[in-house]
Formats: sequence, C-alpha cells, structure tokens
Amino acid sequence: MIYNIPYIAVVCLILIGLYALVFKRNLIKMVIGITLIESGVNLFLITLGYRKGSIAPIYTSSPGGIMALPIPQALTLTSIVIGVAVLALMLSLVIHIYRHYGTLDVRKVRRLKE
Amino acid sequence: MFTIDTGSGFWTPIIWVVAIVVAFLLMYILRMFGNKTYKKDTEQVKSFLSGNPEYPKEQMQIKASNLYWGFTKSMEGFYNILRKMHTGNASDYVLWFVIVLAIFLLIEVI
Amino acid sequence: MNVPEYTPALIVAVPLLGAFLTPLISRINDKLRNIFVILVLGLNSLLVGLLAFNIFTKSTPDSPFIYTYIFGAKDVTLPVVRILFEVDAMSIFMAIIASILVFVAVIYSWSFMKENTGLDKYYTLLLLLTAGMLGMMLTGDMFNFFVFLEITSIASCALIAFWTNKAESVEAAFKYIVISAIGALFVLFAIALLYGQYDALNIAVLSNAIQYTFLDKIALVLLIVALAMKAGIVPMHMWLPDSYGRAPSTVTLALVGATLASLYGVLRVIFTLYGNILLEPAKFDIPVNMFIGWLIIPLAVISIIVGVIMALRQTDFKRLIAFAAVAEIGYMFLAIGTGLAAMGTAYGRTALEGGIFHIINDALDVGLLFLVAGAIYYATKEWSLDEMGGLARNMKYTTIFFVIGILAVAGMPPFNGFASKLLIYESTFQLNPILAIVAILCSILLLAAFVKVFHSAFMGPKLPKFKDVKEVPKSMLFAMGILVCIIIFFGLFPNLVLENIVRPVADALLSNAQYLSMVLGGA
Amino acid sequence: MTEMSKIVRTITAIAFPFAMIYGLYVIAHGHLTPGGGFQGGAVVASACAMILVAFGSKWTIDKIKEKRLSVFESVGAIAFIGLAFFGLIFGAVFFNNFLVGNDYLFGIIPVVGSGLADINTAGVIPLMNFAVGLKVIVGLFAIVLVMAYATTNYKEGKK
Repeated sequence: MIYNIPYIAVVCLILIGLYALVFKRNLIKMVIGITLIESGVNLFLITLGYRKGSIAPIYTSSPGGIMALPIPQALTLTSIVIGVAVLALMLSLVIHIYRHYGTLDVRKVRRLKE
Repeated sequence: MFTIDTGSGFWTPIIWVVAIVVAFLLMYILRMFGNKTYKKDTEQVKSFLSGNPEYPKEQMQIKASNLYWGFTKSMEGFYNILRKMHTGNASDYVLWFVIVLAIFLLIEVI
Repeated sequence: MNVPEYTPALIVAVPLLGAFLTPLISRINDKLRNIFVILVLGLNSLLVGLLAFNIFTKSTPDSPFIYTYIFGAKDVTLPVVRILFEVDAMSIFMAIIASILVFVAVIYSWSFMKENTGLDKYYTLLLLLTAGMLGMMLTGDMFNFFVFLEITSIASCALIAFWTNKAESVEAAFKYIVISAIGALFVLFAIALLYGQYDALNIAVLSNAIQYTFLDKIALVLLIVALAMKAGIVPMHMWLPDSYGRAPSTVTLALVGATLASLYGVLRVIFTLYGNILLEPAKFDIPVNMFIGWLIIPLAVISIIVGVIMALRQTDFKRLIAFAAVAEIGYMFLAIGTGLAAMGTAYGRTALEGGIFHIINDALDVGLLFLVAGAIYYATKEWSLDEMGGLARNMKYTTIFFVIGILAVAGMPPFNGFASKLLIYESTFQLNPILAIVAILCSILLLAAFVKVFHSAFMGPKLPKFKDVKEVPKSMLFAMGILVCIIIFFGLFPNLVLENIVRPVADALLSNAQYLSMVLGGA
Repeated sequence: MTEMSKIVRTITAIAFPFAMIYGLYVIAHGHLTPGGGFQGGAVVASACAMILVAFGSKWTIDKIKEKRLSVFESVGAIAFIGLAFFGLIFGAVFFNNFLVGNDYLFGIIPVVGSGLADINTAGVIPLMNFAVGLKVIVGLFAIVLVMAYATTNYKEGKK
C-alpha cells in the first residue's frame, strides 16, 4: 500500500491542476494549474522508475546493489526542460495580456468569441 | 490516369473540363448576340430606381453581416446554442476537453 | 535511385541548424537572411522529395517500405533503447505536405512581413516549427513524439503572438498555449502509462507488445482525445478560430501543417501503435475497431456541422476560413472513423484512402484561402468583411486564386477537393446513408459561406476608400501560384495521385505486421 | 524594478560568485555526476536573475544588452547541432560519439566497473553539455531580462 501513495499523489495533482484551470479566474492561477499537472505527470514518470530499495543510478563509486531505472529520470528531465520553456512563454504572454487588457480575469480576456 | 474508381462509381475530371469549356464558348457566342445599341457613359448606364435618387456606392454594397440574414434568423435557436458554447473563455476550452475525455473514458472502459 | 541513409536525420537537422544560423546571418543583411531561409527550406523540401520518391518506388502493396535510421550508433543492435526514426509512406506523405506549406509560407513572407521588426526571430521560429513538425512525422519513438509536439506548440504559440502590439493576437496565443500544454501533458501521461507496462518507448516495440489491458484503454483514450483536441475537433475546436484568425497569414499556413501533424499522431496511434488490436478485431470477443470508429464518427459529424454553420455567420475573413478548416478536419475524421468502423471491407479502405487524399487537398485549399486573406489584409489593412467591397477590380489575380480556392475547398468538380470528398461520400454512404447526406449538405453550405465572402469582398461597386489599392507584390502572387498549380494538377489527374501516393500510404497504414517485421526483424 | 536595499546588494555580490562556480561545476561534471548542461545552466541563470532582482532591471539592462545575449544563444545551439553534424561527417552516423577512442580530447575509455571518475572521458557528451549550458544560461537570463524590461516599460507608459 505504501508504494501506491505516489500514484495517488499523481492523480491528486492532476485533478487539482484541472480544477485550477477550470474554476480559477486569475490567469496566473491557470498557469499554476498547468504547472501542477506537469508536476503530477513528472512524478508519475519518476515513480515508474523506482524499484524497492534501489539507489540512485550513478555508476562511479557506487556502493553496489540495485539501481533505479535511469530512463524515466532522463525523460522527466526532458519534460522539466520543456516545462520551463512553456512556463516562460505563458508568463510573458500573461504580462502582455495585462498590458493590453489591464486585467488578469479570464472572463474579461475574451475579445475573441463566437 | 484521369479516372478514379471509387468501388461504386467513377469520376473523370476531363468530362467536366470539356463541359466548362463548352459553357464558356456558349457564353461567348451569346455575348456576341448582345445589344448593339448599348453605349457607355450615357443615360442608359444609370440604374433605374423608380425615380428615387441613387445612393452613394458605399451604401449600395450589401454588407457581409446582412447577406444570409434570412438563414441565420430562421436558425436562431441553433445559433443561440452555438453562441453560448463559444464563450471565448480559456477555462471553458479546458472544460470541454475534460468533458470529452470523461465521456470517452466512461464509454471505453465499460 | 538511392538516397543516403542519413536523409531522415538531415530532414530534421537542416531546419534546426538553419534556425540557429538565422539570427547570426540576420546581423549581416536582411535580404541575405531571407534568401538563406528560402534556400534552407528549399533544400529541405528537396530532401523530403527525394526520400518520398525512394519510399514510394520501393513500396509494393504487399510489403510497404520502411526506412529506419538509428541515431548515434554505427551498428544497429538493440533498437529498443535507441532513439530512432521510422519513416514509412504515411510519415513521408505528411512531411511532403508540411514542407510544401512552409516553403510557400516563407516565399510569401518576403513581402508580407517586410514592414515588421524582429524578423530574425520570426524566421528562427518558423524554422523551429518546421523542424518540430517534421520530427513529429518522422520519429519512431513515443517520447520523441512528445518532445517534437511541444517544440511545435511552443514555436507556433510564439509565432501567433508575433504581432504583440495587438491584444487579440496575444489572447489567441495564450489560449493556444494553454490548450497545447494540456494536450501535450496528457499525451505524456499516456506515454508514461504505456512505458510503465511494457518498458519501451519505441512505437514498433510497443505495438508488438500491446495487450489491450485496462491501462491501455485509458492510454488510447487519452492519446486520441488529446491529439484530436490539437487537431481541432468540435467541441474542442475553439482555440482554432482564435489562433488561426489572429496570427499572420504565413503563420496560419504553418499552423495548418502543425494541426495536420497532430492528425497524423491520431492516425499513427490508431493504426500503428494499437494496430495489433484495432486492425485484427477477430482476436477479441467484442469488435474493438467498431467501438473506436463509432466513437470518432459522431465527433466528426458534429465538427462538420458546427464548423460550417459557424462559418456562415462570421464576418471576419480569417475566422470564417478557420471554421471552414474545422469542417474540413471533420471530413478527415469522418473518413478515419468510417475506415475504422468498416475495417476489412472494400469501402472501409476507400474511406481511408479518401481521408488520406483529403488531408493533402485540405492543406492546399485552406492554405491558399489563408494566403488570399493575407493578401487582402496586405492591400487594405482590413480583416472585417463588412468593410470590404469591390476588390476584384483592383486585384485580378488574387480574385482568380480565391475563386479556385473556394471551389476546391467546397468540393466543386473538377478541382481536387471533389475527388477526395467523392471517395468519402461514397464510402460513408455504404456505412450509413445519413452520414453521407450530412457530409454533402454541409459541403454545399460551405460553398454558400464562401460565396458570401466572394460577394462582399470582391464583388460590388468600387469603394472610394479602396481607390488606391494595388495588386499584391509578385512574391506573394508567386507563392499563391505554387499552391494553385498543385491544386489544378491534383484536380485534373486525381487518379495519378491516388495510385502513386495515396494507395501506398493506405497500404503502409493498414499493414501493421509488415511495419513490425521491417523495424524489429530487419534491424 | 528598482534596486533593493544595500544589505541585499552586498549579500548578492558575495553570493553570486559561489552560485556561478557551483553552476559551472555542475555543467563541467555533467557526464560524471547528476546534472549537466541544463541543470548547471539553470543554477547560473538563477544567479544572474538574483543580480537582476537585487540591483534592479534598469542597472542590469544598461550593463547587458539582450541582443548580445541572443548571439551567444545561437552560438550554443549551433555548437550542439554542429557536434551532431560532425558525428555524421567523422562517424557516418548522426549524433555519433566520434571523439571516443582517441587519446586527446575527452577520448579515454574508462575501465568497466565502479571506480573514481575520470573527467577526460565520454567523447562529445561534455562538449554538448557545454553548448547546452551556454544556451541555457543565456536563454533563461534573456527571458528574465525581457520580462523585467516589459514590466518596467509598462509602468513608465502608465505614468
């Protein structure tokens, strides 16, 4: 059971992120929601690579024993890098939106509709 | 090379090209029979509006929003639903995604 | 004729290298930079063309040819853990579309974007977008697919917001990035679900191992819904008119390619990743392919109807075309769904061929219309149809191109749109007549929507405020001319295209066992 | 952003070199220990962002031009892609690790088994780490700088 806690956390993070995206009105909070979903997915990837009692997969001067899988960690790292780029882009867009609209309320940032 | 066979029918663009060329030829021939008395820059050219004055040209153009007025009016109920759907709110976009995802998951897992 | 084995790698690497060289060259001279970008994309299109020729000539109906390229290793042992490109007819077919669109876009931008500042960034992002799209289409690794998907969405989002001084552009870009971030994250989640079960990321390895367990079902739904959202299917299409409508026309052209790349993702997931399950339904008690097919068909029909009906009442030129594009994507999904639901029958195959043929036709037609909209904006600085009128008197060539474009997109014979739509109509009629009737009716309504554009923008008296409007510069006319030539060629010789390009692509999609044996056994 | 108090500025000036060295260490040892181009680059970039916060955006923008940063960014990216192309030229495969096996630059093949790390190994991977590190430092710093610039402009425009 204790090994299932990360998976529960993953589902919780994704649901909280979706909640923030759907129900929060502030654009910054929506960005935070996306980041939460991303953390959930990253946590999921990392958890997949863990084996019971394993050590970090560093080959040099390792004490021996089984190692965690390195591939999910590499994938997570790539995903984090992409996440940083997306986050930076979103925040700069939010800055621009605030400049043009003077508000961060998502219900008011909708000149494009129908 | 030209004909595609759809399994239950076929389609040859060449027939249509020939038809279009013939139509254009007919059009040209009909144009040759046109009225010889037509003269440019005379009273003839002016549009006849039962004696009413002719409006400036910008007002004569039917605007795009008015063009299918009848159609949009008769479909108003449907358009109202669509208008409510297209809120332009980014949260709603995500909500639609979640709804479709939920429906698909429910159907698929069952 | 053989091409060097590293051509697939070059197809992605050349735009990437060009993208990073562009800011440096831009410091020397602006014109030099434009020529450089055109040369890079020309070289890229040439490489794509050579590879396509190679693949299409080597493919036979029984054994489609697949090109495998493994990065970083001389000996090709252990393809399971390598990053590799798997290029089959489907991939290269989509790559042809993407490279044509971007090449045309970059020629068009010579004059269209001339007055903007920051063009070095514009060209860098455009090349990055190209690299991302082509990478999505050529890769054989699910995680790489995700990475390229994100590259594509980041680059296209930055391009949508290129006119940052316009509020609507920024708003559209924000909506687009929210949608693409969510879509890509759910794709990654699905990939992680698959990785956790089968310990592999390679498409062929995964496809070989897949069991259709409970988690596989969830992953399939996540992949299809997320990628369908990025392809812009109703009711997840609302970002599409926003971003298509407010981006510069050249960017919209590239975005059409990015959207179709997501569509390619759907096809790849259904027909290759889950090919063992969905292509051979006899293994299961319930017909899984019917199930997925009938899930997709209602969405496709709604897309067609909503796209067309909304297009009818738009007054913004580019939004109208964008809603038409939603309808066109609906046609493709309708064909895919029909092909899936009627797997194994002759008309199911016809539907799939029609759908694949429609992908390239739609890209060309809708792309041409967006370019015409851009040309009108260039000449009049106006998006709204209410303000236009009588432009045909000033812009002869643009008008002719527009007429060809609307006839092609609405599926009027003898243009290319008709050939593919005919295949879709006839095959869906055999599945369920109502589908075909809806498709034909909506096609007519689509023509009506474009007749409205034609009437209000080009017809009517010459408006005094557009007295000084001139025909657009030659480079823009040339770019539109390229698309028009391809449209007319495809319209006049539909069977040539169908026999030599579309059939091999359908073969490649449908013969999953061949794909697996070529990738896994041959290596 | 205006500059912060003198205490903050002094502490920043002291802490900056340490953060910088640590980041560069993470980049340089990327092929031996956890870390690499991106992680080290992020550390250095956050050090630079600390400078930006402490000394104010105006001071920083006067010192560093965003255009010059973008040149470095291109150089980093070109170095990465260029190394991949060199793999094609010298090793016949794209991204080939063509430096492994020679005796001079990062070419030593380490003994199999766990042991102390040798920095002179791993072929092109450390070089690629340097390229990525350069790109990440400059890229992230440029992003923060542009954001700070945008917010300052907004405030000035409003007044």
